[in-house]
Amino acid sequence: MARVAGLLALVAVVLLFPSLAADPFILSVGVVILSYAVLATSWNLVGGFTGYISLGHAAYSGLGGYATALLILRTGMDPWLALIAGGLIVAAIAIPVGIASLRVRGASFVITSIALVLILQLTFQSWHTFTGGSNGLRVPRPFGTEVLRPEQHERFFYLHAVLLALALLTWWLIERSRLGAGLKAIREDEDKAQALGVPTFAYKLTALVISAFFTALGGGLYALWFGYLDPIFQFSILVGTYMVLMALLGGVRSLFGPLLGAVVVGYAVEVFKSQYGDTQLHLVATGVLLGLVVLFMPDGVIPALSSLLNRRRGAASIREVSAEELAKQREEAAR
Amino acid sequence: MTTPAHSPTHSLTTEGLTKSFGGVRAIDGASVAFHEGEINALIGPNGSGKTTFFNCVTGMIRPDAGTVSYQDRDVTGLPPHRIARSGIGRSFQLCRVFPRLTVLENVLVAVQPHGLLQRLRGSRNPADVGRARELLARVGIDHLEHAEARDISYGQQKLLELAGVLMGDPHTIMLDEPAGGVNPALVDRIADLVRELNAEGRTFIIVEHNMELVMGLSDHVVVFDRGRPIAQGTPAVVQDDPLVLEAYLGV
Amino acid sequence: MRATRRLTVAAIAATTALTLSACLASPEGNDQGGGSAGPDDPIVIGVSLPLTGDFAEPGKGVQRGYEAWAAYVNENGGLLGRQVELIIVDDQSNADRVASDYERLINQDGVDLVFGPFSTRLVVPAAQVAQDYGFLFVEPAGAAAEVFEQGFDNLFYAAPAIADDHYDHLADHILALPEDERPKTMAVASMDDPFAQGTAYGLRDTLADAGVEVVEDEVYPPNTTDFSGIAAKITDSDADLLIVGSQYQDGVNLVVALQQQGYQPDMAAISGAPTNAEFPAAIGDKTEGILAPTGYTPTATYPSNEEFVEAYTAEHGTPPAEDEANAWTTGQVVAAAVEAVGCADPSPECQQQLVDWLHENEVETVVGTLSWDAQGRPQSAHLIQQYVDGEIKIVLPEDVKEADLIHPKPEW
Amino acid sequence: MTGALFAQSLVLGILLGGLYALLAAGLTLYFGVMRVVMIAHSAFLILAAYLAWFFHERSGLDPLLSLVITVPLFFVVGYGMQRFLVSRLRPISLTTMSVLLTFAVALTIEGLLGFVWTGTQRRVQLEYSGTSIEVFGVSIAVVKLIAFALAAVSLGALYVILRKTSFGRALRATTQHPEAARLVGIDTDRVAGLGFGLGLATAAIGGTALSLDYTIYPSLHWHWIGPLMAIIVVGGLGSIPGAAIAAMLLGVAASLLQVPLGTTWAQTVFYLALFVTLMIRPQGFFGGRLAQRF
Repeated sequence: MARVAGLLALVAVVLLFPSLAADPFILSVGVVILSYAVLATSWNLVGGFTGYISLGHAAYSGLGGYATALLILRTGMDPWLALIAGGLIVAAIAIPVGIASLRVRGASFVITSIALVLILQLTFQSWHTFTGGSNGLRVPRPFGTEVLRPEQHERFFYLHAVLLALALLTWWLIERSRLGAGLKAIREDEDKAQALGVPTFAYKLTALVISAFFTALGGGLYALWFGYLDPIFQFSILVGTYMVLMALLGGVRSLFGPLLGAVVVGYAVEVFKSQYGDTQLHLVATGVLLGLVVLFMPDGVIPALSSLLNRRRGAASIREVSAEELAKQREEAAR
Repeated sequence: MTTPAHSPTHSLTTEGLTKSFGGVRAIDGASVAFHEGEINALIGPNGSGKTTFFNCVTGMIRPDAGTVSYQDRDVTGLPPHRIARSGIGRSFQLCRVFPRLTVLENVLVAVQPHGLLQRLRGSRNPADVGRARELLARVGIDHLEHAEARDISYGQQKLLELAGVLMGDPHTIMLDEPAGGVNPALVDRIADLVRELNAEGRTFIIVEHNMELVMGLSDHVVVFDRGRPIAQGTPAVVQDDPLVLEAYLGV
Repeated sequence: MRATRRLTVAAIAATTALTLSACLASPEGNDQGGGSAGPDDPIVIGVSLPLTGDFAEPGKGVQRGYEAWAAYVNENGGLLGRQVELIIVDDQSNADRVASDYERLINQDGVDLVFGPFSTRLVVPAAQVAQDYGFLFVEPAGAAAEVFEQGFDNLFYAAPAIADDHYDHLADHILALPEDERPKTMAVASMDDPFAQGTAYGLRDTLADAGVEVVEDEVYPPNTTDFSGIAAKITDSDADLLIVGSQYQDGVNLVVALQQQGYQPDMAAISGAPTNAEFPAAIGDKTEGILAPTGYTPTATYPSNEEFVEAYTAEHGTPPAEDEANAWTTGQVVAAAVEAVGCADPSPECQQQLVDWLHENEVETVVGTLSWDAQGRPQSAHLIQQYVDGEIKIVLPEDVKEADLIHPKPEW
Repeated sequence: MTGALFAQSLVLGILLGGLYALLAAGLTLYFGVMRVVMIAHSAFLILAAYLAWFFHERSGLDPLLSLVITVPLFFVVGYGMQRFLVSRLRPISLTTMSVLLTFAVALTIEGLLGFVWTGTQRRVQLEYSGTSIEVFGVSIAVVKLIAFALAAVSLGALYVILRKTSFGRALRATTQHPEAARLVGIDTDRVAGLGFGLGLATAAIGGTALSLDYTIYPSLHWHWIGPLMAIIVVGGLGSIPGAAIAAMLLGVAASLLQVPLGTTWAQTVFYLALFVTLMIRPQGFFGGRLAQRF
């Protein structure tokens, strides 16, 4: 009951937001935040379930944007069809990337994810004839010129909301499935999961591909709204960092965590900019915030707060796992 | 729960199994045959390569040389989940559970679906949950079903791990120090469980330091020293073997 | 347990979202009272500039230019008798931000006019927003040819020429040289940037059509720091003419790397870096003979330029550079339109009148008389400067030159 | 490609490879002792370069002299970073969480550099910046030679420390088998801290070498971390000789490929090598068993 009420409240806020927004600028910020939420939720499909942290998910959103734009421009495909086809293409690209980076444990995955962004930035920047290179690429608008900009914002706000709902639904379905049980087991203890018969590699790959698909749709939809692609901003390490920060902040193990994180980070970015706009302090703030979350609230702010409120640590005193014990376990397993 | 009767096929056998780390041979050409349908024990002094042997057999690490076969099928170098699916379940030394999953979820992980659609099915379907609860009741921790695994006691975690292994319905169960670090009452309970499960037809391979438990429980004992078996036989035979005494006492 | 936590999260998300929209709705501090401007209210002009990030240096130059212009206008009676007020925000050199900035300036701050940002990469997304809201968009720094091929009809570039035409005077000069003095081969290196490439390739293509052979053609990413490999290839080609399209530091690095490897061209045309005041110090004063195009020189004798140099120097102690001048020019162009049309408000009618006026008229500026074609391309050419006796001097075109062009270039 | 150009590119590749080797050695050292992928390594590299530049600006002395300050400073910072930040992370998720943590450190450093010294590109201007010596028709810039010599000497010193000292033995033992190292009485936490300090000291040296011949700006570290990470994977995570060999090979390859392919595409050789390595030999080409599990 409570769950339904919460969900309804959320839906109501999303539906009402455009009419509550005082001017098109606020509406456009709403679109950006929803886009963040789509990306963070998509990221969480791999990060939250498997615990494999990708710092380079901007690769998939950027590819999604370019795939959509190039399909429209080069083949004259219908924009919405191009969006979906772009998502599928990126999902296909994620397969070899996953094969290369998921066979071994976390370190290679992270390294590959960063490398992927850097290599894509290089190639998309240089490959003028195909991607438009450093000149950027203008994405044709899906709606005609008679649709004015505020109206565009509103339509894209709802489109992003639909995509977000789909991503959340997917997360929810996986969470309840056997696939999800296996993925969560991988996050907790990969060796143990495998010893229990979970085909860990196939599961991780599945999660990555689904995640890449939704991330690409998010990137593609944003590209259709924003109308302009530039390799430097599409394949940006910082965009990937925001996805991680948003998901971690809200809590990677909860359905709405990344959404909450997106709202908080999206808002914080705006405020920070208006307060300290003309310095590099926003980088410092992002860095410090990420560091604090990692050090003190690795499960996310919401889980940390709720466990603080819920006195639940009483039960934990039965057995505190000390760092030495866990380290020892790992060494033993590695032998 | 189906429990195959004693079959004439071989249980787990290794032939010349070898694994080196750096310059050190952790397992040195070990050829061992465990007895089908019995409780086998694998003992040996610290550092004799028992855990490495376990890890090689279950696919956690790849042996440098030699073969592992199970029920006359070559399983050398298969990934761990394939070996698990061929019917070998294992526990870990120092016990490993999924700390932030609930006790029930921990057990449900071991459900082994086949095919994509099966994997996408809800993990909490009544049949699976019913069986998981049955197993939790059997090991005696069903009242903790909703607790997170990290919040229950170490002994309870050991029982939980055993329940998880059983959920995969393995024919052969490998336990790495099941009595390590738990109180005597729990040791007895674990021993009883092992006997019951063995009576249902499951083969056990147990690494254990508690000699009293080993000698009381097992039908067949293999003694490891420096990465290879130096003696095997019934508890009585092994206890009197001079090589074993030498290995343990360093005479 | 689980359900309650979900509820909590959803509730927090919902509340935060509402708070967010409420907070953003009341702009902090700089509420300009929307577009309902009375005759005594200042004319508010919104600008987004890269004050941090990759383009921060030139961005700050443009900022100085805009501010100097606003101060000058206010001291001299304002615009239409009203004071001018600038709202300058930082886009962090980020395209997403620059669009969002103009969105905010137009919708929330209710600015009456907008000025363009810096860098080609930021001009296109910004111009799109301005176009969608019907705003006139005069910009100081989007010179690449591509900017003018996007179908914007509200856009004007406030400088003498688009990038491809910067070297026009030099190309004419080279082609007029006697056969035996004319370079036979050329080596080209350019940053992968629309502006840098535009300038370098404008000259390259003109000369290539006239039969000068391209023996080396290099493109490097914007953040390249190691130029020794490129220098090795250029040195190996031993081309007569060196053409470099650079921003600033990359040009310095390439020249140093070329010096390290002992390459000596007969003529070196380098756009970007050499017009920077720190260039001679950065390459160790081995500047003699280096050619560079410039859209501006403080010594130009256009009427308004003397006022500009005087006003700027009085405030900053140094004469203005090209970025400052382009910003000032932007101000002059918009001001000319505003004074002629007699309106400065965000209504589409007023903005459209401003746009139409600029399409049909010429404007006197600190970089000369400017006029534009239908896509907003200015119709003049850049001056060519050369380091002569350690000073950068105008050598082309002939009618405004301060020194004779040296050819061949002395060794560096 | 003419012979002269080939020789020139080869020499440039070797000079660059030497610097890569030193930096990759540091990066792989952290991984060895702590299983930590230290994303901030190159951010510290740039920080050191900035300190060298600032030192030169202020004192007018040769930037090389700043080593006297930066090397001990970075050693202490590295030790502190391991003991007070990295060791706080849960061992179970150490590798991934340490990536995020060091990533956060990298962002913070980048932001602070931009805040203090703005985004302007900086370059040390020395009297010998443009000079070079000519050997068999190949001109070698003096600054590049100094940077290479610095890298080679440091790498040699690192080798001696690891092979010949008792601390080196303890460090190698900790790398290979922390549990066993603890059993024989090695204080592995302390060793890990010192190892971290040592790794960061290589960044100090590398940064100073870098400042001699490169322009620096706050976000430059992204330009370095990609190739460096590729190098340590190709070389085998945790293997210092592997990292050094891979660095040299890839550095030379990038330099030679630049001739036919151009600057941008030559850069991709690092990432291509990374993907190929992970596809056909995930443990790296020169690595030990450690790499197999990561």
